[in-house]
Amino acid sequence: MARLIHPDRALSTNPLKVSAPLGAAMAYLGIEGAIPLFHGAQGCTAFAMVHMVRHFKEAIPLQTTAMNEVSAILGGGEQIEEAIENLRKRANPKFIGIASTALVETRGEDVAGELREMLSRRTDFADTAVVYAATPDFVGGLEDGWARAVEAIVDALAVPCARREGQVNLLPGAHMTPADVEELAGLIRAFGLDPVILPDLSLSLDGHLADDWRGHSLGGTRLSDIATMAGSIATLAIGDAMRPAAMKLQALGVPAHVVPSVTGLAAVDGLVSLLMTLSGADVPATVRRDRARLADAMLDAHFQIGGLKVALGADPDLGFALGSTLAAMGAELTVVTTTGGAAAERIPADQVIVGDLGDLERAAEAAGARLLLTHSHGRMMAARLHLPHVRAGFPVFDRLGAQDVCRTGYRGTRAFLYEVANAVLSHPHRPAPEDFGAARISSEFDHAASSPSHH
Amino acid sequence: MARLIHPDRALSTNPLKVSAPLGAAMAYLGIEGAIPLFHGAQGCTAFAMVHMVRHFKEAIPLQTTAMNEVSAILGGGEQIEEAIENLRKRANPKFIGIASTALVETRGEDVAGELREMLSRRTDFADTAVVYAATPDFVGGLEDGWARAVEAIVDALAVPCARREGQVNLLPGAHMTPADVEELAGLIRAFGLDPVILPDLSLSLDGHLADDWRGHSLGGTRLSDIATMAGSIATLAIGDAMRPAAMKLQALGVPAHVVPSVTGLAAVDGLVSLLMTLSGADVPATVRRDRARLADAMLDAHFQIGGLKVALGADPDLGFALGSTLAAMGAELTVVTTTGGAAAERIPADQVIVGDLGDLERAAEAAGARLLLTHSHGRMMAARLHLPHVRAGFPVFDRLGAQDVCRTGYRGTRAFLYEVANAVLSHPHRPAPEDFGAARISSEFDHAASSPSHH
Amino acid sequence: MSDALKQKIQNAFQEPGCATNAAKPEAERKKGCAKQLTPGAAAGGCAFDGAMIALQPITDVAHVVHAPLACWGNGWDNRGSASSGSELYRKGFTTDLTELDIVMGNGEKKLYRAIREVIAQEDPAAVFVYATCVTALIGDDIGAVCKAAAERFGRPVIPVNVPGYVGSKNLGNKLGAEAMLDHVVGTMEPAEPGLTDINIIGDFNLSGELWQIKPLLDRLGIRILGSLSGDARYAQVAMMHRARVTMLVCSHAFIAIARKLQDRYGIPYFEGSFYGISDTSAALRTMCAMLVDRGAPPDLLDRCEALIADEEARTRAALAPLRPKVQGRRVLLYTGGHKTWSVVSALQELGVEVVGTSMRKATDGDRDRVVEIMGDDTHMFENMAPKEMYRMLREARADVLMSGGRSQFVALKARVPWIDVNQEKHEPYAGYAGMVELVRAIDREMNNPMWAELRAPAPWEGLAPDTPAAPVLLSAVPGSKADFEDC
Amino acid sequence: MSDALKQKIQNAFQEPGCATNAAKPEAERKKGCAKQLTPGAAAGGCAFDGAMIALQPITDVAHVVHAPLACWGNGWDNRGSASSGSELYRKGFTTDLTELDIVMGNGEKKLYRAIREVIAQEDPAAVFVYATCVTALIGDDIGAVCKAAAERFGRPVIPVNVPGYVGSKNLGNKLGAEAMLDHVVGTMEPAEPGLTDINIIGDFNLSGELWQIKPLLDRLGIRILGSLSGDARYAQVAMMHRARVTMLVCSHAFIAIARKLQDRYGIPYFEGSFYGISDTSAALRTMCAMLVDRGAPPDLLDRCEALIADEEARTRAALAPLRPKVQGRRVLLYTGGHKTWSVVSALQELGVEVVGTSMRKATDGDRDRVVEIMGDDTHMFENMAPKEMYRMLREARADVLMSGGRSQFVALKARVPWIDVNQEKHEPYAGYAGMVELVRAIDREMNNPMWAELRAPAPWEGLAPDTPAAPVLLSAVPGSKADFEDC
Repeated sequence: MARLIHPDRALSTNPLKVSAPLGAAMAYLGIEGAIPLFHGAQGCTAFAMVHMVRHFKEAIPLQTTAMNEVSAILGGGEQIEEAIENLRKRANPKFIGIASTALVETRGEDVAGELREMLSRRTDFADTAVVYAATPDFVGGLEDGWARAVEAIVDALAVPCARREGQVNLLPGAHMTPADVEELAGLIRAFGLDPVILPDLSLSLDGHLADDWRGHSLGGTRLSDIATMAGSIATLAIGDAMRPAAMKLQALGVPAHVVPSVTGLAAVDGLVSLLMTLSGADVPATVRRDRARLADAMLDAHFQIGGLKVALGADPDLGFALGSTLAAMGAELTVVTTTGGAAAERIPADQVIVGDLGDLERAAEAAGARLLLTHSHGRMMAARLHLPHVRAGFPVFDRLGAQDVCRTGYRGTRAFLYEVANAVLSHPHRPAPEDFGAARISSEFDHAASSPSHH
Repeated sequence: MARLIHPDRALSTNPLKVSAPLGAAMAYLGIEGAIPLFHGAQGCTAFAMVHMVRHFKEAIPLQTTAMNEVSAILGGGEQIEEAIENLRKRANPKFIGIASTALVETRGEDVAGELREMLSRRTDFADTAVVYAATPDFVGGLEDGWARAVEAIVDALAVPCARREGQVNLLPGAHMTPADVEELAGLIRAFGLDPVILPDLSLSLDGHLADDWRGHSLGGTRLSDIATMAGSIATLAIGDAMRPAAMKLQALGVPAHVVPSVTGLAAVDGLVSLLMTLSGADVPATVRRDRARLADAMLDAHFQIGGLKVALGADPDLGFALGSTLAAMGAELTVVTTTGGAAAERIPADQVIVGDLGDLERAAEAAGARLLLTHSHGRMMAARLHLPHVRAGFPVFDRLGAQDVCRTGYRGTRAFLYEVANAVLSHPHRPAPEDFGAARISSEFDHAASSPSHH
Repeated sequence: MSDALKQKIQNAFQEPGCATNAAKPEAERKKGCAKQLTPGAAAGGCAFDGAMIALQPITDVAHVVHAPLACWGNGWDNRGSASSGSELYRKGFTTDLTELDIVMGNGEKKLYRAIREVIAQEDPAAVFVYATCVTALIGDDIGAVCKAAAERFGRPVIPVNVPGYVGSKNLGNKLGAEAMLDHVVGTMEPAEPGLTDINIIGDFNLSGELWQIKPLLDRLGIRILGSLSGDARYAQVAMMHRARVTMLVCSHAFIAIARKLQDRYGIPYFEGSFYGISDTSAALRTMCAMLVDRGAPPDLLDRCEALIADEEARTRAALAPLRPKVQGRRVLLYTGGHKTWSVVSALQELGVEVVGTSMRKATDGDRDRVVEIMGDDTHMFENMAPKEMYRMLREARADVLMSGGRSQFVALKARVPWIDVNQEKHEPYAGYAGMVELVRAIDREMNNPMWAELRAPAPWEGLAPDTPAAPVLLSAVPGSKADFEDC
Repeated sequence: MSDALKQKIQNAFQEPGCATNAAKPEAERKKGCAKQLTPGAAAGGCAFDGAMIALQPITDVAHVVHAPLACWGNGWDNRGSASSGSELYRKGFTTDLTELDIVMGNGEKKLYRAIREVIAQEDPAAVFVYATCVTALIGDDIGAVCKAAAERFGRPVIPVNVPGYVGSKNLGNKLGAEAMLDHVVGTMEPAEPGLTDINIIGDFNLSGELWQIKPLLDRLGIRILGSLSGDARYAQVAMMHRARVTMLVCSHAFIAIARKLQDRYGIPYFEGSFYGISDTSAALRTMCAMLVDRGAPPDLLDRCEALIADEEARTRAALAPLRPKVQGRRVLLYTGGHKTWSVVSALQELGVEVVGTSMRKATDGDRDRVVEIMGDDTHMFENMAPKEMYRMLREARADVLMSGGRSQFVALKARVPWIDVNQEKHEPYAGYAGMVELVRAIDREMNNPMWAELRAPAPWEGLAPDTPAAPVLLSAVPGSKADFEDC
């Protein structure tokens, strides 16, 4: 178990953390026909939206209650009502997910209470599901906001339901890309099980060209499917952050399985064992083949990854998934996470700093790191330390296809190992005499360049 | 149609071409229980084997008739017989594929005739299929050798067969990776068709950890399936080099469809149309989704690829597949291929040099290329010209997972566009005043670094 | 909100130099120019964002955001202002206030410590401290903290009080600039002030656009002494009061600072643009004329004319082969006020047809200029909702959209080329050289064969219906309450 | 085959200095030491490959392969010999003979043109021309072409006649070295020949291994004057005749050139190794002693001993913490003759157990050394077929395989760690510093947690059977006719 280090400093240099409301908005975007709504000043929304646009390369229908100097002081209940009204008019969403911001939470408004009152009054809003999650910016980060949103959805929309054989709930963590979700769903289906995925970014933010313009999410979990989740035979929650949501479903009678990671041979083996148990089905040949391929990739990649000093900066669940995979290949980790908690402590390193990229830069330099694994904001640090930089997490704004990177399951793990090994190989070290303290060869022996005597 | 340029020079600098016998060996390795056998001096085999080992990161069971100074002069018929005998003893292969080399072909031996005579005499060899392809090193390259091997297999092993509804022959070109083959097979199966794939590297050289050691290929096309190919409803040959093999199957009654490329939106659309016709089936939702994702990826990636000057060095079919895809995104190509022919002429560029990496380096520098697309041997050129280098073709020895790179179908095309765009993004240009001819700002304005007065 | 801040905002709204405001009747003028935002239909940044846009380009300053994580954790490292010197401005500094900090009332103490730490760690020319919603709400007195820290640490520490809820990005631009006037301008003196020293305000040097202009100034012997622009050093802000003329590149937001430089230090200013050949030439002419008026050698005018003749000829020669590739193409322009007429005029020089231009944030003066250039106002519109714009583009009523990043996907998803003319763009389009780059970009984008491929039907679709593009009066497109601003 | 080439090959086989040959009875000796290859059961490179291994490390030479594409198209850019100067040797030059060239008999003409072109294009110190199977078969007289070209272009052009079918890589090593003796050695003179100048032959400077040794020589004032090793310049080959002592690093292949340097120029030679602490020290001692014998100042001996004491102490200190991590582990060693005892002794210094070592290509002398080091010959074996080796490793009868690249996958596929001790390796293991690197590599490889994970059963498999590793007498393992050589 890693020791968590909280640096004693007032200044945060180069934030690693992304705000909780953004995480909530991202989760909401995995619901069909959704518009996430920030309860706060419009700037919060603008920054979060630009952030997500740069990452997903998609229009993001994030909206704001646009608190102003008056509502900042007097409270913003009316702003929410007006916002819902306007959103319904403009885009006819099936779902509006509200995330609060620091501004609102600092005032300590009872937003949830006001919202309940308003919704019971505004029966004309009935065909739009409205959900509220308290996600002050000053508590937790991306994974926390995402988890709070999923919990809010379960609270509001999961209702008691008759058992549905073969149906399982899949609660992907914030650290999973649309491609990760798709890969995992495919694995579950390969065992004859039918996953209800909450939220499902693989249907909304996978990057596809639709045939029309809509002011809400382009796909995602159907509300009608959420209503059946209490009938599932099990819940698979991916990542420690998703434990509370899984426990809420357990309270509705669905056994919870929290899978800390689905990256790395041992982790995926664990998941496959679970799926074997849940389904009673035989393991498909393609899954067996994928495992044999991963095993072979491990053999190939361990020459680069074994002993590799990796500087890892990530939210806890992502840090655990990727860090444990690399450590199992013999890598040595220097770790910074954004928040503490069980996943952070489980990362295989002596210590884990709860901090920012400034902390990671200092620690990486001290440890002699040879590879950087963090989101795109690490690029300046990578340049300063001359490190190959594998981008993981949110945001990835300086590369394309972040939504399509899969590091999950046997296949995703294989791709991840190749990716890391290739990043190492792309920074080859050409040895020179100086590296060994050897004097240069006398220039006496050099061929004196000349134009050849004949042509 | 591109004009083919044959540089007037005697010296080849930094070969781009890989020898034809190696291509044949690689094709043979896509047959189940196979050992490829070079008829030549042992060095030919050693070089080819090391080449393939470095690319596939696998043991390669390539063998040699080990011609010596005597057989080089007197002929090597006995060497073949002895080699087959030894291989059968040691590894019990189901299939031995012989490829001749320059040494044998320079002498002009009638190897095929001698082999027929020997096999009819050695009835004890009957349970090993033996196939012979003439692949002198001095004619053609990798794609040619591969094609000759497939033709030889069809000649020897495809026999008249009753019609098998829903079965199609897939003849992948040498330019397709195991992952490419798997992707394409999946696409064909999605239409309810059943492909017989010849050869099938996705079962042998996909990089998997087997449970035993074998002295022959670890999987591949089954000989019993080859025997049914004449019963298929169609042959899909991928790449112009595979046309002769497809025509041989057409002579057995199977309509031939030569698909010049399966990379790029238009090319895959063409293939999908063909599969719709052949199957009469509806297009699966996953295929539609994959197309919508590719379309979106094109939108994202065209900012990097539009107007991008690409230096492309590849065998003709590979050059056409990748070159036409990038040109359709607005890239400008500087092209060197290894041999001429229809595919080379079809590459969308004013001219195509039939040459080597030395030619490509000169042309790329003259054209101001901003990206290099060629196999690993281009790395030195990329370093000299400071170009990002996307590795494609054979060999790729300085990266892992070459067998797992898929650039085929809607999904593979999307991955390829991301790959190229990300290679561009990984070499960002930071603007400086000098770029515009501007004088530097006077240092008078600079903050004089100092230790702060108080800490 | 502190009274001081209220007063500051009120003042910002009452800018006499602001053409928009000046054009309003007296009663309206008092309300200021802040639009009331619509919940659920708002877009764009807040005042804090605006202040950062204005000030972050000052490169050797540590910009410290006193706020919980979100303000800067989600916002840093997202713009392309280029530096030829320090990279300090690209680092993200924040006090990252936690719940505990807020509950315990530790805000001011933490800020003071953070200032000490950033000075020790980075040795900046100065520290700028930005207060945002939460720190304003809890009443942190950043002015006092900055003052104490500056005294204690012997380094300029400048408070920038811009809680997001007070208003828009535009207001933030103003408040940021005001902070410079209040605390920085006039605090340092140049070694040798010259008669051809200028200030440049409001050019963010995106992808090096200022460096496309600088060689022209270099050749005329004009020095950028003072700067509230990209690639500025702190000292250049501090020395603005010694320049002879101020050029204001993006008029609306920064007009107050230009006017105050005039009022306080007698430095005349003009508004100009470096987009397009004629605007670039006009800006150079005006600049030289004003410098000569203020005592620069009169031969500057001749040298300026010679330069312009030379550059225009070279540029037109470079454009000639490109012109056929873009001529007659139909552009929909969706950008901010000032930029509008500048870009319209530049495009018309090329034979590109402007089928529509937004007049958001445009003054009546801007509007008149556009009418003058385009002949009438039938192609002018206010805001356009993304849905409408998508429909218009999907129906092929324009060949290309030129806009800021926010409407990028409206064009792309409609399978229509898009040119970035705003701050996220990766290519510099300023001055004569930039004009050639812009046309190359338009050519490359519009003539990319990809568009035809993308518009072709999928194999399982029928042929695309041949929809002829119906003409449309854009001025008749209903304006949306939503503000899809870009600048 | 030309008579000259036949004679050359015959001579190469009759190397009196060759320990293997010397140990044979008279009758066998005449047959030479070339193994007859078995069709279908052969492995390893040809004579051309061997010559390239020997000569390509000479960095400022253009190595031109006169052949159809395969020989060099499949072979260039595949070894890790490092250069501190020219990169010319890494470029692949070939005449790429086509069918037409062969049919028309254009070989010699094309070669001549290619030599002209490569001199014009690259300005090399010299051109080496390699003839291979096809060009030998069609009877191209490369000797004559090289002679004509050298005269015409005023540049050394050296023929290396090594058709692949004449024999093994080992023979090619010899033929390549012979070509140097015949055409290069003695053609240039050093400016200031010194009493501590040496030749180094046969160290390919893989990943910089020679540079791990060079600082030791630098400190002793010993200069590498002549070199047939990695990072050699052409001039260093040409000046070999002026060195005082020759060190031969990889004995078998190059013994002839060392002996001939002795015969012709009176330069004594010794065989030594830089693998392991004691061998490194022994090599330095021998080198210094021989230099002093030939007139170097006698204090060299004392300085050498001081250096050795210093380095050994430092190295043992560096190894101490690593030792517990590798001690007691069981290594299967599968490498070439000379290297065997050198590596065995190095490993035993570390407390690593050598459970088996191949004696391929080993002389009786090598064999005796191994018996001496290991106590008996029960752990010695000849060749081992991959299948057998796989079984042995899969049954966990060794903890790690150390070998060349060819058996890499035998170990990996058996889920057993593998250490590269041959020419494709990416880390330098020479000298004292290299010994520490090697142990680090062994530790990193053997103690990687991956192996346990890989050996664990898949979820759908039962638990892995607990197979206790049965002891096995490796000398009883049947030898295979196949030659799985690595060096």
